Amino acid sequence: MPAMNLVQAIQSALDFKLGDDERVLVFGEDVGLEGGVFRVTQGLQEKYGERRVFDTPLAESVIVGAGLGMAVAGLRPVLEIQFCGFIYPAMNQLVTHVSRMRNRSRGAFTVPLVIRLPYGGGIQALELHSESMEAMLAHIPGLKVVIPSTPYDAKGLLISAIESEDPVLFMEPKKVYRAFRQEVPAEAYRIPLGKASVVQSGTRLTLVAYGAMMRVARQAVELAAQEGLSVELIDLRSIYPLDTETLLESVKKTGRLAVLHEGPTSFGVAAEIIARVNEEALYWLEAPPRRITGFDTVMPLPMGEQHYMPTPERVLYELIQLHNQAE
Amino acid sequence: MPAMNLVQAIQSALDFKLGDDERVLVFGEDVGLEGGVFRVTQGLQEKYGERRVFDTPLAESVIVGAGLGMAVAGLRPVLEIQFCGFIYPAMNQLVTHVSRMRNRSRGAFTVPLVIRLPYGGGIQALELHSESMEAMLAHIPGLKVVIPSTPYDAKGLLISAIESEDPVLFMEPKKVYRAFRQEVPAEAYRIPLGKASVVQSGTRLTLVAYGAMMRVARQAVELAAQEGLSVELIDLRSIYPLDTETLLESVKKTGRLAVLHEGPTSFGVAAEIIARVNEEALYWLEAPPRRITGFDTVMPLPMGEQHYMPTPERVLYELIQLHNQAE
Amino acid sequence: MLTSYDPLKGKRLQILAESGRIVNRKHLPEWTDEALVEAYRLMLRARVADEKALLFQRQKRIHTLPVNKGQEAAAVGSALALEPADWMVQSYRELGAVLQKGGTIRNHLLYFKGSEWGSVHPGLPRLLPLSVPIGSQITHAAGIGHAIRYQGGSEVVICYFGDGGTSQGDFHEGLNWAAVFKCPVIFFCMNNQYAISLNRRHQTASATLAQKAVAYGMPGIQVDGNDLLAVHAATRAAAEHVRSGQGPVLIEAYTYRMGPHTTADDPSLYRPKEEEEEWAPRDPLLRLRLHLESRGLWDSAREDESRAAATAETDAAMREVDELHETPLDEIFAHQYSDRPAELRRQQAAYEAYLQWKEAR
Amino acid sequence: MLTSYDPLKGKRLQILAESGRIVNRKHLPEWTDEALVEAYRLMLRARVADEKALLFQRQKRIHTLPVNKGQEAAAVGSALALEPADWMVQSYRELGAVLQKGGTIRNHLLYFKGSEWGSVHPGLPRLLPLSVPIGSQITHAAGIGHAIRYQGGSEVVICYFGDGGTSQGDFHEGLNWAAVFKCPVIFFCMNNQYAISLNRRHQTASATLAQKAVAYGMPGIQVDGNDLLAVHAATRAAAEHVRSGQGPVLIEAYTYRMGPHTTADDPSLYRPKEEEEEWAPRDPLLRLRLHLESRGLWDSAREDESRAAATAETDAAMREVDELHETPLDEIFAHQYSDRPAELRRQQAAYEAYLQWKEAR
Ligand SMILES: Cc1ncc(C[n+]2csc(CCOP(=O)(O)OP(=O)(O)O)c2C)c(N)n1
Ligand SMILES: Cc1ncc(C[n+]2csc(CCOP(=O)(O)OP(=O)(O)O)c2C)c(N)n1
Ligand SMILES: [Mg+2]
Ligand SMILES: [Mg+2]
Repeated sequence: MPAMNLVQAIQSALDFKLGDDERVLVFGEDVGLEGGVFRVTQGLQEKYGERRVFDTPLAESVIVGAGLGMAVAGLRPVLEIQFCGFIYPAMNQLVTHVSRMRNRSRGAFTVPLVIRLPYGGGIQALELHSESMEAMLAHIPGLKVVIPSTPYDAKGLLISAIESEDPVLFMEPKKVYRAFRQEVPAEAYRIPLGKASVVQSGTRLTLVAYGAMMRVARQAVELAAQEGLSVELIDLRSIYPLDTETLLESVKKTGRLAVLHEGPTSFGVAAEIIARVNEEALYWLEAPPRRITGFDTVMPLPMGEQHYMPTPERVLYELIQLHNQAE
Repeated sequence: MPAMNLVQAIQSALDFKLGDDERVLVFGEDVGLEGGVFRVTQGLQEKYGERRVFDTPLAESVIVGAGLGMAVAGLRPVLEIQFCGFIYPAMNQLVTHVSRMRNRSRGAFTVPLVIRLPYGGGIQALELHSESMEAMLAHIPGLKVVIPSTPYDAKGLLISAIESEDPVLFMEPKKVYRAFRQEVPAEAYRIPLGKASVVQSGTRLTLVAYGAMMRVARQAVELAAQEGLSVELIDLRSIYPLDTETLLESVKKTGRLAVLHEGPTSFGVAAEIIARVNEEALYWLEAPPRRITGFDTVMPLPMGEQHYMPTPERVLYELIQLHNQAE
Repeated sequence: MLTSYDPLKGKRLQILAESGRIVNRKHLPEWTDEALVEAYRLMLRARVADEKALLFQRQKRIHTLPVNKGQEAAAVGSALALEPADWMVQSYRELGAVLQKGGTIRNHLLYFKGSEWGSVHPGLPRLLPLSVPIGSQITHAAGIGHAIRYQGGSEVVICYFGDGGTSQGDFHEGLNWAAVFKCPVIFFCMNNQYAISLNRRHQTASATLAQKAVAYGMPGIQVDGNDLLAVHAATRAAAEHVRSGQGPVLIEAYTYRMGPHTTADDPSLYRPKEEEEEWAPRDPLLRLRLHLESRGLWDSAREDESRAAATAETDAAMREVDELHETPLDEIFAHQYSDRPAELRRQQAAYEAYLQWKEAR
Repeated sequence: MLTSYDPLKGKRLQILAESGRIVNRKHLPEWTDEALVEAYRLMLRARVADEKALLFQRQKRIHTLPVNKGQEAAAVGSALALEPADWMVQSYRELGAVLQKGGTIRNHLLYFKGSEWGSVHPGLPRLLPLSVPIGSQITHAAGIGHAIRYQGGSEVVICYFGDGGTSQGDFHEGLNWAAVFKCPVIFFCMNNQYAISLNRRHQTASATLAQKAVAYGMPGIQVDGNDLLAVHAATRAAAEHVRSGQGPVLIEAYTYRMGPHTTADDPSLYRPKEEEEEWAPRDPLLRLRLHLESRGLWDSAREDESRAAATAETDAAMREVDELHETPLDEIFAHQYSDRPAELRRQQAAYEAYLQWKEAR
């Protein structure tokens, strides 16, 4: 099996679907000749031609809106928004059309569209190049929001996303793009959308994370092990639908919950997870769940980023607090 | 004291600030000659002239973006987005500029801007005229989000919002616009932003609501009283900042919490409240908190609206469940 | 023709004058007498349905809805220039075009009673549901046109929007995209002079809306929108241009919203009665009727008969819709996703538990 | 002048040819020799700061940043046409304009090292921070212009954006607003032929960007953007027009991004070397230098001296910025709101507790 980093795994999924299905088009700003600012689409235009893989004018609203048009006309657009911070000009298309067309037309028109969104911090980038606003997007009824944390998951989830009949926001943790390699099958495989994965089982605490924070979480779990704390680590993989069952099972076992994400605390993903756990497993909670997240502030420019992004040490601290809290 | 409905109270606040402060401008689609589709600004153009109160082209992004420009140049724009469902074309301006200019410039440029957003359902309106997406807006760092439920509060909060140095989204429950009258002082007064109000004290359950759902909540609390249930009712009034203290105090007293809102369940306001209560009052919770909210679906067109909008009876049902749940 | 009526030179295409006389034989569309009469009938049918819908709204049988009066020539004339296989991307004020395409008065009424089923037109997979956010549908048309080109099809897309719609960013982005990729789209602007209360001259400082085409390097033409023949001729020329792969076209139909914006609107707040009176004789039906009568193709008897037929059709449609009441709960959850995520199942079950409790009380 | 160079007729204003000769005396701006030399010095200063910043980035003393090379005449020539009281709304590639306005090389470097303080220009309340979301700042310029008009001021606003920026909805909405309300704004498009990798001809199908002004009923003019004199003359004319209350103007400066998009970009992926070579002799500094030399106003000694001064300034600025390290925690919370909501106080306190724990370990 070839070892791939996240960029290669995503590219491999795109390559497979472009080859497999004539209806698949790949487009966005700079994805053609240049292969995207992260080079995720590099070589695809050369291989599939300008009709299948192309650059668009600098205009996110029409990138998404035209994507919707193509989708209702029978194609399967896979489009890239260069950075997640540039999805906002397309917000109207997302909220008022992409997410609604199926319901509006009682299924007569569907929008099998994938929007790739490189997101997240820790790469010392310019303003608006480091945000994590998945909670905002997951709050929009009618969209699915997927965030892989590994090359293996990314390939399987992206193929499923492209084959899904629903619009999927596929958020890619930039920080992971070239961070490590993993064995990834050269051939196609699918990972179902909406299923979390228990990546390490543990007994005393449940830690939930996703995307780039999974690496931080893994390191924190190791540090915690050194302190004698057995942590169960869950990779959400999908923000909506959100795999409540897997979360509940774990919390019912460990009795203690921490949620880790980059985005702002308030109205974030952690809040939703805590609410769900409350609804169905309150009596199992032995201590107040903890949110280990970004602040309710603008993401600082690089010289302040280190305060904002949760680190393995900070997660360890929170896990220790969580553990020490009396029942 | 004159009796005013919500429309009149808001108009009275606008009238006061227009008269009081030359820097205040009121604009938006149809707010001039027509006085707005809800007639909130009726008569203001006649009184203050076209320079102070004016119609804009049909373009929300520039309505907000130009508003920001005016604000940094020393004015205090109070602008109307005709329905909250039409804020999305301006989302980029909101997220990437309005909420960030102060931080970006370390306070050198500020954006004392108010955006009035008629929101919410129950008025049998067209698609996108009935949504409640306040959670999405409250997740944006740098914005304040205020939602009055009564004419009295609306006037005092709107004056505070216009006088605030921060950008404020002032969400107006359309359903309440002409629903009832209340004594409202003719002169100016202020209600501080960020403070919830305990509108009825009770002992057994805490019910948190805001905006149009406050009327539903009040009725439900009465029904509950008939069933012998003493409910403490809190009107949030501000979604961000969110008055955690008042919530905690109540939950510590009653031990049981229900949150009522119109917007979709997942990643909604109720989730945030539950998470905060967990963090600081978990041990006081005697039963799983309940979310009484819209569904994770598109708001149905009028023939389906009755299923979606929480009713006093549905709230009663939830309160009874909450009460009956074993500790 | 598309370039010989340069909007920058103040040119506007007119073929049929208010008097009912043909004033421009050069661009007169080749239409049989029957076809012309059919077009008039369709305009009348749209007019009657629109008038009756207003009444039904007053009777509270349906909710707030937009009013079409005055725009029938623009809607019908343009739609008739297209083929059944072509795509139609609606705004919400082209009832005549929707009927031409095969939509029904029943669906129109059902939609405004508040059912999503009003947007479902069986057998019409190329008629998009109406679009509420102004201007946003323009980008969809660009995308559909893009797909047609990609698939090597010969269909075209017609996309309707208002004068107000031209101010939205999506107008700009959609037209630009279509021009860059030479998508086969006719952008059809219904300039009815108002966006709710805002007069067209405050919407933009450009002398015409057609000249906005210059910004995208595409042809733009302004036509008398109350002149069925001019609208038809221009749309036909545009369709030919577009179908032949030369890229999109912008048409501005200069017309007038003779009624209120919607049934909830009161035009007396913002426009002078004299203006309405000035436009009254330019009524698109009146003009065409004069023309048909002058040629012996129409008379009061036929008018009465057609009106009666349209009235009967609309009444029957309303009665049918009257029978429909609430949207079944399951439908609210059924059409969100291709599957039904656990969240939705849980929420539905919880709500059904409440309904049972309520029932039992 | 604004109307005599009609972009629809393919006209482009040039005054100073590549050879360094004046080819258009009619529109030659009245400038003293000293002022002209000063302008050149400023361009050179911007050039040197830009070149050195690229090096500093390679040395990892600052992060990714945009490269200005080739656009100095457009930036400096336009900025010099304005008054200190006028407003400047930045994009992010007009270093010369920002320096002219009074911004510092230190702030430029500090910003790209990653500090918000880089956007704070003491004593310059009318220089907005740079704007990352393409095109979005155009609406701000419209609003500032609106405020000026409302306040009865005589200031104007200059707003910079790129060729790519013209595709965004905000370009459309901002220009339309400014034209409707006759806001005193000069919309200054830096057409450097590329938006990252996308060539201008794929950005839009219009022959020029200047002609997009037609859509808004405002004058539009295309100038040779590598010609300081042409840029200056056009901006001066535009400022006069705009200041006199006649509404906004669109200027397209036809120039070339001689370097990469940013330090993270590799132009060899998307543009031919020959194209870069073709543009090399059109370098705006080269041309002006030839002109100055031909008039005895400049020589290598002065060039070396000016370069050395700019280098010293940039090095000193970099050293100063090198001393600055992390943003204090408190600042992250301090500038969100005018007050500090309880949420932020709680989050900050919790984080500080962690820092103490870490310290103690
Ligand atoms: C994005 C958006 N903003 C505001 C509205 C509210 N609104 C509905 S119709 C309308 C006026 C539309 O004018 P125009 O485009 O000329 O079309 P017309 O109604 O005249 O057919 C407005 C402002 C909306 N539907 N969408
Ligand atoms: C809304 C938005 N989309 C995408 C980007 C990413 N991006 C940064 S610069 C750039 C190209 C801008 O081109 P142009 O407007 O011509 O300005 P130039 O960089 O050439 O000065 C892009 C696509 C962005 N910053 N903002
Ligand atoms: Mg109109
Ligand atoms: Mg450029």
